[in-house]
Amino acid sequence: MIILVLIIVFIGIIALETPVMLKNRQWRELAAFGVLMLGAMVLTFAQVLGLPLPNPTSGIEMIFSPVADMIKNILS
Amino acid sequence: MLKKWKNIIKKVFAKPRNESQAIGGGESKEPVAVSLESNIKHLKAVFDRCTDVIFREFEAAIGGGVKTAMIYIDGLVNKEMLTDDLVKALMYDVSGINSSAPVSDPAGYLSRSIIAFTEVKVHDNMMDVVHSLLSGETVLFVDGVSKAFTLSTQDWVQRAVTEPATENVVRGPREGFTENLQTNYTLIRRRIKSSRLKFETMKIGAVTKTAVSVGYIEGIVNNKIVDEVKSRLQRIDTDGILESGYIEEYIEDAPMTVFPTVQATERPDKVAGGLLEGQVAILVDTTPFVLLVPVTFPQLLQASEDYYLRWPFASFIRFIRFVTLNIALLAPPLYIAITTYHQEMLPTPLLISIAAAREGVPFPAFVEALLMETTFEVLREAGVRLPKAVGQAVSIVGALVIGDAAVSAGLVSPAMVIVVALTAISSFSLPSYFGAFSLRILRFPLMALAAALGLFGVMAGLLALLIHLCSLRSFGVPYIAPLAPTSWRDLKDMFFRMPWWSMFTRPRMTGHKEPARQDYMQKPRPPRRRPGGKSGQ
Amino acid sequence: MKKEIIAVILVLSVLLFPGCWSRREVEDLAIVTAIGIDRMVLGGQEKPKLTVLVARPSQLGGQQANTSAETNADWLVSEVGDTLYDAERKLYRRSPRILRIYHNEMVIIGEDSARNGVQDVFDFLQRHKDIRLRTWMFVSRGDASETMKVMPELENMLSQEISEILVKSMPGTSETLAVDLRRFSEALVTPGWDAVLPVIRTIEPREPKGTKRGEKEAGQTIMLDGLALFHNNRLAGLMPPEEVTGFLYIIGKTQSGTVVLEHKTESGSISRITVLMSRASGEIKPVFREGSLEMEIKIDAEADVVEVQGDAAVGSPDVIRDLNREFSQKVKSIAEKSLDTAQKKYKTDIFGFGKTVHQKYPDYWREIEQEWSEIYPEVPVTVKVDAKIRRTSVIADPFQIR
Amino acid sequence: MKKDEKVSSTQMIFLLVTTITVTGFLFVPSITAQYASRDGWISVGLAATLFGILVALVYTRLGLYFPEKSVVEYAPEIIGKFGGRLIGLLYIFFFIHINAIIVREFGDFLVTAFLPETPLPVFNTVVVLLAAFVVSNGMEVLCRMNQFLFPLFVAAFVFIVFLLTEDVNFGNFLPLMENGIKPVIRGSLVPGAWRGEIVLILMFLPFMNQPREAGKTLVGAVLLIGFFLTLTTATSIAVFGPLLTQNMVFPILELARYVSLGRFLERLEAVVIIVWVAGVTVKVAAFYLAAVLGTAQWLNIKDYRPLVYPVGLIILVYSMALFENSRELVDFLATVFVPYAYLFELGIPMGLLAVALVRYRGGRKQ
Repeated sequence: MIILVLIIVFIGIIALETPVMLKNRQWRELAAFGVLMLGAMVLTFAQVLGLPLPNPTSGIEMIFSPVADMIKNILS
Repeated sequence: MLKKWKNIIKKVFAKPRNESQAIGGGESKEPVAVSLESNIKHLKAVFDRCTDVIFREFEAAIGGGVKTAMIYIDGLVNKEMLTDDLVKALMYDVSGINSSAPVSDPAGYLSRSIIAFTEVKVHDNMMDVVHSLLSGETVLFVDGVSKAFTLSTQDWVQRAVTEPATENVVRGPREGFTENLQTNYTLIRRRIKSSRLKFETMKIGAVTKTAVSVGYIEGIVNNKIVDEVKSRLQRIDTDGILESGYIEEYIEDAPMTVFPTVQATERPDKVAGGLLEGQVAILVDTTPFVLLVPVTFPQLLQASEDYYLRWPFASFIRFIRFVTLNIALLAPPLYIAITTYHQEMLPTPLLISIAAAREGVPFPAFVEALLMETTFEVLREAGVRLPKAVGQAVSIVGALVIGDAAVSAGLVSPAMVIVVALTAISSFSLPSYFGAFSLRILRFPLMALAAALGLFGVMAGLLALLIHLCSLRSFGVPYIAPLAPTSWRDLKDMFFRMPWWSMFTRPRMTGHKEPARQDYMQKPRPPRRRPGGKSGQ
Repeated sequence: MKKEIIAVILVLSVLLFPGCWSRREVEDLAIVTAIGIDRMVLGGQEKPKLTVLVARPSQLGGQQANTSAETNADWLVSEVGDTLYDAERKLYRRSPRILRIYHNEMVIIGEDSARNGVQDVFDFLQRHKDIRLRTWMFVSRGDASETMKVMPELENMLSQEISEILVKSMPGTSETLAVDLRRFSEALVTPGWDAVLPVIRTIEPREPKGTKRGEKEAGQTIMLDGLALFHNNRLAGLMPPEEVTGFLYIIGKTQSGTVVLEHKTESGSISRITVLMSRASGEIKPVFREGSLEMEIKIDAEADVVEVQGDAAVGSPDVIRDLNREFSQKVKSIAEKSLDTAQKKYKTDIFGFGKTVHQKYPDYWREIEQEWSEIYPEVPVTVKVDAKIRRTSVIADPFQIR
Repeated sequence: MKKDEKVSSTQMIFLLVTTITVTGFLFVPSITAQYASRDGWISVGLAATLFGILVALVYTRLGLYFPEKSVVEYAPEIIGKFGGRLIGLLYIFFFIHINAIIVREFGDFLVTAFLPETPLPVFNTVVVLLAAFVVSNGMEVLCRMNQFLFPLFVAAFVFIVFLLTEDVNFGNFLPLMENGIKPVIRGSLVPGAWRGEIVLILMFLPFMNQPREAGKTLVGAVLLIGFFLTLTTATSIAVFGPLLTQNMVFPILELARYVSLGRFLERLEAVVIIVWVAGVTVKVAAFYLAAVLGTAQWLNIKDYRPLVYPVGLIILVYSMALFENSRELVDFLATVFVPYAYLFELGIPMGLLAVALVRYRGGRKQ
C-alpha cells in the first residue's frame, strides 16, 4: 500500500520536473536530478521496507565522541 | 511528443480568424467613391440586413442643390441634433451664404461653413467610415465629393451617474462610474485637473472593438509599469471584451491564484487616489468597473472612506477590519480544530457548555460546519440573484429559519450557528467584495485541514497560504508589499491610517519616481496667542 | 504556478488521506475535574487507587440545564491499578467516554498515601502530559476518595467548590496556603526546603444539609483545615489553621485575616480589639553570630481596627501606640508558635531556611548540606516584628452607651 | 543561479534569528540547565554570545573576500581544487544532516506534546513539503515570509514572558556561579553550537544587497538571538527553578502551559506550537535552501529547482532513520553535536580564513 503511494509520488515528481528540463535542454540538471532522485528513491524504499540504512549519525558519533568525552573531562 | 500535442492543440483552438469577415466586408481599404450612388450601394452591401442602419438621402441647398446622403445607426445618435443642425442647415441653407454660387472646394466648404458641428472628421476610405458609423457617428456623403464626413452625434441611452453598488460609504462622494467611457473620463478628470493625467486608448476585441483606456499620471507613475500594462493589453487577441473582468484575466500576473492581483472598483475617488499614488487605471467602455494595477493585498482591505474619516476613527476601523479578516478566514477552522483536537485550550466552563450543546448532534463538527457554511453560501448566492427587494428578506429569513430549525431539530449545535453567523458578518465587513471572495473559498480547505490535523493542519495551511502570498506579484510589486518587504514609512497607511499631514510620501512600491506627496510640517497648530485672549496686547 | 497547485493538492491529500488520528468530538469526552490518589492493600499487595470526578455536561450549561438534584453534576469513579497510570487506564473500563484530564483542577492526595511518601505520585503528576503545573494540590484527612464523595453546597461541581474556597475565600483568613504542583515540586526537589500542602477534610455541619432545610439530614461538607507538612517526600505532620497564619507571616504570604488583641484600658478593664491585616511581609535572613548559624526573621505588618469589645479608646494615638506594641507581640508569638511546631515538633524545613543559607553562604552550605536535617531543628531563630495599626475603620472611639 | 535575488540586511537578521531561536528556545534551556544549573542564563547570555560574535567575525572576514560567491564556490579558490571541493561536499552533507535533525526535532516535539496519536512521518512530510514549496520559490520569498512571521514570533514570545512576570522568583538565580566557571562554560557549549548555525551566511552572503554590512548584520543577529535565548532560559529558571528545568524536556512548553491570566486565559501551549510550526518551516527551508544551492553549485548547474524534491526526499528519509528514540536525539544534541557543529561552524571557516589571509595578503586580485 505505502509502496504504491510512494511509487505514485515518485512518478509525480519525475513527471513534474523532467519535461521542463527536457524542453530547456538542461542535460546537466537532468543528470544531477536523475542521480539524486535515484538515490532518494533507494533510500526511501530501504526505509519503508526496514532495510538497514547507512546512518551518518553513528559515523559522526564514532568520530566525535572522543572529543566530546575530552570536553567533558576538562570541564567537570 | 510535447510538440505534437502542442500542434494538435493549436489546430483545435487557434483557428485563424479573419477580421474582415468578422466585421462584415467593410474592411477593404476601398476609397470613398465620387459617386454618391456607389457609396450608398457599398454601405448597403456592408450593412445588409441591418435594419437599424438608416439611409437618408436629400438635396442640400448648396451649389444649386447637391445630392447628399446621411447614414446613421438608429439609437446611437441624437436625432434632434441631426435634424436641427445638419438636415435643416443643409436643406434650407440657414447660413445665409449665397447658395447658388459654385463652390470650388465643396468638402472644405461644407465642413468649414455649413455643418454646425463641433467635431467633424473627413475620411477617404470606406473602412474608417464603417468604423465611425458603428461607434455612433453620422456619416455624410456629398455627391461629387470623394470624401465622407463623420459627425460626432453619439447619444445613446445611458444610465445616469449613481451611487456605486459594491462600495458604499457614509462619508465621501456618492458618484460611481457608469457604462460610458466618456462619462468615466469626466469623473476622473474632474478630480485631477492636470495635464499630466494621460489616457491612452486602444481598441481590443476583434468583433466588439471595445475601447480600453490606460490612465496614469505622468511623472508619478513608474513608466515601466505603464509599458508593461500596455504591452499586456496589446497581447490580448480575442473576439470580444464585454467587461473589465475579461481584461483582468488576460493581464494578471498569477492566473492560478484565488487572490485578485488586479483591483476592480466603481469609485472615481478611489481611482483618482490610486492614480495619485502611482497606480495605473484601466478603463473599459461599457462597464462601470475600472481596474487598478498594481495592487497589493493590504490595499484590498482599505476603503476609500478611510481617507475621509478622521484618522483615529479610520485607524480603528482598519483594526476592526483586520480582526474580521481573520474571523472570516479562520473562525470555522479554528472552531473545528479546537473542539475536536485541542479541547484543553478552552476554559472549562466553555468546554462544558459546548459539550452540553453538542450532545445529541449526530454529525462530527467538521460535517456540521461544512453543512452550515454551504447553506450559508447558497443563501447568499440566492440573495444576490433574486430581485433586490426580495433578495435581502429571503436570505435573512432563510438563514433565520434554517438556523433556528436546524438547532431545534438537533442537526447542528447552537455554537456552530454562532460561529457561522460571525464568519458571515465578518466577511461582509471587508471593503473589497472581490477580495472577500478568496477568503470564502479558502475557508473550506482550511476547514478540511483542521478536521484532519487540528491546529497543526490549520497552521500548515496558513503557512502554505503565506508562502503563496509572498511569491505573488502584481505588475512587479510584491503582493504583501508594505509588510514584507517591510517599508516602515508605508506601514503608516497599513494597520493604521496616520493623519494626512504625516504621510509625506507616496507608497514606495508604486510612487517612488516622485516620492514626495506634500510638504512637511503641516500639522495644524493652535496660534501662539488666541485672538480673543486676555493676554494679548 | 502549476507546481504550486500540485504541491498544495499533494499536501492536502497527504493530510486528508489517512487523517484524523487524535480527533475526538467534545461530546465523546469525559472531562475530569479532580483527581484523588489513595493507597490500599489488595491481596496483600500495596496498590494505588485513583479516584476521579468527571463533569456531566448535560447537567451543567446548555439550554436544557435542569440541575434538579436527581443526578449529580459530576460523576465519581475510582479504580485500583498496579500503578497510577494503570489505574487511569482501568477507569476506561467503566467510562463510556474517553477520560481527558487536561481540565483537571486539583489533585487530592490521601493522608495515608502522603504518609507513605509521594515519590511515585510525583513522577506520575510530572510525567503526565495532561496534568499542568498549575494544578492545585491537597492532602485529605482520611482517604481522598471518601472526601470526594461530598456534595457541593453552592457550586455545581465539587472541584469548583474546593478551588473557589481555596482561591477566593481562604485568603480572607490567611489560614491556608494555595499550593500548585509547581510550588510543591520545587519544594520537594530543592535541598533545604520542605513542601507543605493545604489539608482538606469533611465535617459534619451542624446546619441542616441538602435541599430540604426543615428536616435535618445527615450530610457532610468540605472545609480546608490547616496545612500538611512534609519532610522530604513524606507527610510529617499537620499544622492547625491558627499556626498557619504564623507560617504565612514568616514566608510573607499573608493577605488578610484577623488578629485579636487584648488591651488593658486605664479603667483596668480588658478590651478585646480585633484587627484586620491589610499588608504584611516577611524576610528570612541567615546570619553568623559568633561563628554559628542563626536565622533572623523580620516581619512587617499593617492592620486596621475592625472591632472593639470593651471601651478602649482606639481613637487616641497613644492607645494605638500601645496597641502596636501588643500587636507586634501577638504576631511574634503566633510566628514562634508555628516555628515551634515545624522546627521542633516535626523537624521539617517548610520555611526554606536551608535554601536561604544556600543562596547566601553557598560555601558553608556545601559543608553542611548532608547534615542539614540534623542541624535544622537546632538552629536558633530570632523573630523581629514591626507591626502597625493604620486605621480604625469608619468610626474612631467606641460608642459610650449610657 | 538566481543571484539576482537580493535581500536586505534586516531581512537577513530576521531570518537568522528565527532560524536559530526557534529550535534553540525549545531545547537549549533544559540542556543548559543540566550542566550549568541556575547559571544557565549566563552560559546562554554571555559565553555563547561571545562565541557567536567570534564566528560572526570569521565569516564576515572570509565572506568579504568573495562577496559574490558562496563557500562551496570559493573554497576551491582558496585551498585548491581537491580540498575545496571536499569542503564543499562536507558542507552539503552538514546542511542535509542538520536539516534531517531539525525535521526530526519538529516531529518528535509535536508527537510528544501535541498530537500523540499521529504518526511521526505525517509531521515530517508536511514540514518538508512546505519547506520545498518555499525553496522552489527562492530566497526572496523565504525572507519575505519570515519577515511577515517574525513580529508574530516576537509578540507571542513577549506575551508569554510578560504574563509570567508574576511567577518569577529572582531568588532562583542565587547563588551565582556556585561551582565556579567550569559548569558555565560547559553549559555554553550547546547554545554556542546553536548560535553557530549562522554558518548559513556562508551560503547566503551572495544574496545580501549590501555585503559590506554583513559584519553588522551577523553581530546584530547574534545579539538578538542571545537576548531571546537568555530570556527564555532565565524565565524558565526563575519560574521553575533550575532543578525542575533540567528535568523537563521542553521548559518553554511548560512555561506556556503555566500561564494563567485570571483563570480564563490558560493553557497557552497552542501559541508555542503555532510559533514553533511556523518557525521550524522557516528554519528547515533555510537549511534546505542552503543544501540545494550548495549541491547545485557543487555540480556546477545553473538552476537548482530540479534538485529540490530529491534533496527533500533524502532529508525526509533521514529525519526518520537517524535516531531510534527521542532521548537519543537529545543526547546527541547535548554531547556529540558540540564538536561536530564546531568543526563546521568554527574549524573549517577558520582554516579557510587562515589560508586566505596568507594568500591574499596584498588584497585579492579581482
